[in-house]
Amino acid sequence: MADLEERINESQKLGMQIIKESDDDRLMTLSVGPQHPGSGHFRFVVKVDGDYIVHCDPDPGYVHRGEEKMTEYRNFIQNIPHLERPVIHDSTNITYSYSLAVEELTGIEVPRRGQFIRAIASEINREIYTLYWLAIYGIFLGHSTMFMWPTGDRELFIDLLEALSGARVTHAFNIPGGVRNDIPNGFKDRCLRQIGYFEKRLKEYEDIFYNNPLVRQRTEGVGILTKEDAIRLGVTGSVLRASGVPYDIRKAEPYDVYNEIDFKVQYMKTADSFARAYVPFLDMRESCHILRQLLDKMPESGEVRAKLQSNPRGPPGEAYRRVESGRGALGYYIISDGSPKPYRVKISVGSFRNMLALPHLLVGAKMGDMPVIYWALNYWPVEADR
Amino acid sequence: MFKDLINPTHFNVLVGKLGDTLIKALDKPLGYAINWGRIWSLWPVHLETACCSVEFGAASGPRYDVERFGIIEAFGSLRQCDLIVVQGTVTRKMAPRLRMVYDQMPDPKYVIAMGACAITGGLYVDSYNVLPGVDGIIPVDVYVPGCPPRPETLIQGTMLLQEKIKVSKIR
Amino acid sequence: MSSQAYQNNNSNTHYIINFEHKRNTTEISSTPTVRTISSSGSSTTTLRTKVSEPPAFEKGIANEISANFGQMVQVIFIKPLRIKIAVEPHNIVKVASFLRDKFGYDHAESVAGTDYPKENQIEVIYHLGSYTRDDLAGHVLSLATRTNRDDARLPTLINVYKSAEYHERETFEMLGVYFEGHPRNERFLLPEDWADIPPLRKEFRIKGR
Amino acid sequence: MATVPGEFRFGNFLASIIWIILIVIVLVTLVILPVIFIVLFYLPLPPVNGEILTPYLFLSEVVDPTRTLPIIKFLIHTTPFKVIVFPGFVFAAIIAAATIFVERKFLAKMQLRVGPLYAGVWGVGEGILQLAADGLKVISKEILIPSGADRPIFWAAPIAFVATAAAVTALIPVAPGWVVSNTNVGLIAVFAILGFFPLIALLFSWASNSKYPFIGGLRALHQMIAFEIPFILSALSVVILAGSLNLTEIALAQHHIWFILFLPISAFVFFISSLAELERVPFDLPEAESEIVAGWLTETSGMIYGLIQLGSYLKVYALAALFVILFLGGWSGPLLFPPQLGPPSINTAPTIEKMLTLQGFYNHLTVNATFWFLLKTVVIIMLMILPRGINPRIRIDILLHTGWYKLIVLAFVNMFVALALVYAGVLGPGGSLSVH
Repeated sequence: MADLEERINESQKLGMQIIKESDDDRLMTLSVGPQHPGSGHFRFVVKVDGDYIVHCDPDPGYVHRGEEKMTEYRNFIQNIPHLERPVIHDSTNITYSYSLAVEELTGIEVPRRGQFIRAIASEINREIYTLYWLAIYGIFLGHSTMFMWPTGDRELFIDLLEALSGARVTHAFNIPGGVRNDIPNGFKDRCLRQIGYFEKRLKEYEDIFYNNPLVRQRTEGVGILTKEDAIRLGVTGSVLRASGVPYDIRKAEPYDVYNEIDFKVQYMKTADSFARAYVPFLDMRESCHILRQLLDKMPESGEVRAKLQSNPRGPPGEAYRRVESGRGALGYYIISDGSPKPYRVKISVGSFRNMLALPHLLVGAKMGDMPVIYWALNYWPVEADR
Repeated sequence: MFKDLINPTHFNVLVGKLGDTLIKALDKPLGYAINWGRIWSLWPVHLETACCSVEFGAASGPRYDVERFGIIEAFGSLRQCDLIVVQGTVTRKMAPRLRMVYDQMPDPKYVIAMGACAITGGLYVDSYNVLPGVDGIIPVDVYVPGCPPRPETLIQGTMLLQEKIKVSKIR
Repeated sequence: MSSQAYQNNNSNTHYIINFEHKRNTTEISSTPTVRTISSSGSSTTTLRTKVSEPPAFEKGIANEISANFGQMVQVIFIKPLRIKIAVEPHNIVKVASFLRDKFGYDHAESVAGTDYPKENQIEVIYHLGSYTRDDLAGHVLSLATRTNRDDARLPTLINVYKSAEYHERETFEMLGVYFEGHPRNERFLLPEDWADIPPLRKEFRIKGR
Repeated sequence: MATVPGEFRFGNFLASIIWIILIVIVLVTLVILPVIFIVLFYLPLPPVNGEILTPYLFLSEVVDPTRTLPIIKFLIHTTPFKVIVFPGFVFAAIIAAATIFVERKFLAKMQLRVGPLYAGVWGVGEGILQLAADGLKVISKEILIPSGADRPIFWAAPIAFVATAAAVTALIPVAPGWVVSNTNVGLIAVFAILGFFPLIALLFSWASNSKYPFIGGLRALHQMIAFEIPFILSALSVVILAGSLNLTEIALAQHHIWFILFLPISAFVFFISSLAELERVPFDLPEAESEIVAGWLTETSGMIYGLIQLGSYLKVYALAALFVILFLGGWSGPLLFPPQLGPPSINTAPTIEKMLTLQGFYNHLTVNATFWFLLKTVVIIMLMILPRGINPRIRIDILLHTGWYKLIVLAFVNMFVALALVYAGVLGPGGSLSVH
């Protein structure tokens, strides 16, 4: 050791600066950046020691388009098209709570048939979102067939909503005051036929993906988010329900017609990545069941949209309404100052809240678990950045 | 074909066509073959800039299946790719990364600006964090309008790109 | 609830929000009930009727809070499933931990910051929800504080509600409210080279409008 | 869409035709003929059925069909032909190319979609030229070498990759006489060559001087080392039964009963570890897209990527063929082909008919052997493509765990079965069932 000290001071005399090997040299910093196939529009910096992740720091914002600022320059109806852009494949749900909040502010009352059609559209949209999420989860695990099958079945649901609203994904169907137009005739049995076919396909997903021993091996016991941690971190949606907390906004705070539907909140207690992957699957099966009830409880005729004055406005006030979207509780806090334009709109989305669980779970996980944990958090970067 | 022969004014057009195909086929046989190769194997880089990536995912799904045109979407590294599909809005934070990805790609590279936001900023043109159109940072070959464009429009966009490659000079 | 006026006797600043809307006079806690969600049959929605008596359960919670904190807490409104209370910045941590331990509001759903240039104030509202208590499942308690607009400083609630970490960081970036005690008051969603004023402030105009 | 060129004149059109005829004449006279003469006059030509092959004789025989067949037959049996064409590189490359195309179509059908369709649209079939399109494009792409990269290794590694893959194919006997090098230690030579691959993967990833390839290279190293041992052990039990290391003899030993009937477990272990050697999907870790951006292939662009892809698909053919020889009895199979193609005609049949029936050229044993060998190899290749459609990628520690603990144990189990068979005198040297 003596000569080491000697060499160090001698080299310092020459002006060289020797740094003792600190922890940082052993770690390799990897940027799982916006272009990395393992992380869509999102970047997180990961410090890796060998195969173990030691530190993770999420860096969102690559798709931050200032939605909240733009809402202040448009009146209530004009906000619908650009408020659904953060999750275009779950567009009915993300505008659902906005419409509810605006209705509470401006005192509009939605006719009963409109409420039913709104619920049907939001359930179909939930299926579309979850199937897209499941497809990406498959490709993240390297299971290319699991990308193709859900994407294929999702097209059939997209046809249903296309018949309803005219657009493939960006429907702008769910507006304050009800629904844009009535359902086309023949929609009901077409929907029932599609649900019947889909439930058979769900069985096949289970065989090729969920009961596949390699998938089980890769996801079970990975990224344990205990119940206390889930509550402390305030995660929501399937991530929360996978940790054993049966909390679903449709049951906790039933909006529109959900108090007339009896369905069971799907949740699991194993709190690992497999549970977080399986709960959306159970949700899909449950929402088929809900869709059936909605379809036969829907009143045959009646208005679908409340009469609105040209620029709906209400007394100044504020409203906070929430809806169970594909990624959990999606709340809108709208403050209105009496003018037709909202004074302030705060969008509280599920992905932004689940992002907090990412560094918590990734620290200590292995490099191979990174995509498994990241995408099991049901995280859609475009929505988190708003 | 024979009808043209009878009418003298068309004779030149017919011969022109013959001459043109002859020149193209013989003068640049290798170039023609390489162009043909590039047409049928466009490998897009895995870069999702915004919400149009949902429709790009649907395009590579079973129903629209862009792999019929040789477009394989699941490529990891951008060194092997030669097509950037700018899928949606480019924010000011994503812009330098997009330019860096464009520079890192090997040479014959093409850009498809997909969606109204990539072309002119679209719905978010007045947002404080969005680039009004992606032409500012990277040269765009084909604009695919729509918000989001349907997968068929995207495939028509790729076919236009293929036409463009077919007549482009070999670099 | 057109113009809220709540006073705070120890500091002489008056918090009066008066919007230009002159219609109804100041009322301390008028609760315009828009919709009563009755569990039976169709959900009847009453249009803007003035229901004097707010729902009992929420009333109980609000009374218990104000009983415990007296003047420090100001109940703004009580609506079905929604309670809003206003607190002074310097004792928000006490109230928050009280709410968490006593009532079981165990996580913060979102932190909404709003800029009121006329009163030269920024209001930050914590929406608290509860996963553990079933009877509180649908309820949201909005914990509101106000801070001066020029040097906006607020104590952070991270130690009480860990889930508010990223929300507070985003509020800092979007409104410029510095949260004392927050580990990372820095750039989050905006690009690294953002030199402008926080975008959600009212004087920040977006282009072309 | 042919566009009419602006100032087209008929004279230019004629001029271009004459110009092309001129080029053809010049090329033929100045380039092709001299080459033929050099080949004929300077290189020592071998004797063909009794007479010294003088250049003039060769030129005249080109005209007389009855003599061309023996020359071709002679040329085929020379080693350069074997190395380059039949059991060697071109044969393997064709199968590798077919594997790539079949894999994309097979995978597409498994995923309910169509796969490459418009590539070969001129009525050649629905996407058959997709591979040609990919190849042409990859050849014509710019090769980017990262700034800090170690240039010589960056160039050498892909070429070495293809060379080692081709070397493995050289050792594999396709038909009784048809093997490039019939060494007595054929099996050990194959494993020696297979030992190169992790080295090349690591060298290349180290040379590309960036983080993700480095991790990918290390993973490739761990994976191949972990699966080398069960790979060799499972082949060992075959050697015990066959009694020799020479691949041709191993194939001949299984003339009656294929070894897979006795050694199912080691066949399974061999198949799994060959999947790992090839980095096929369940063991796709060195190029895991979703974790480490295409692993050690991250910095490959243009032709380097093309070479590595060609090399990896050559390896697929090589290991599938190795599996066929070790466990499925190489080319043994019922005789399907007639001894002569045409009617059993007398020797004085007219030359044209003799040529048509490939009189001196057609050997039904070789054709039959090649047919069966190809059939089994294609089946095994389809089996290797299948897991890519149904399995996800596994994590590196599960992979190493299966490699070191599970597969080695399984390989041993079957070795005891083999030893028992040999001692019981059922198989092995002098056994009742064995061939000689």
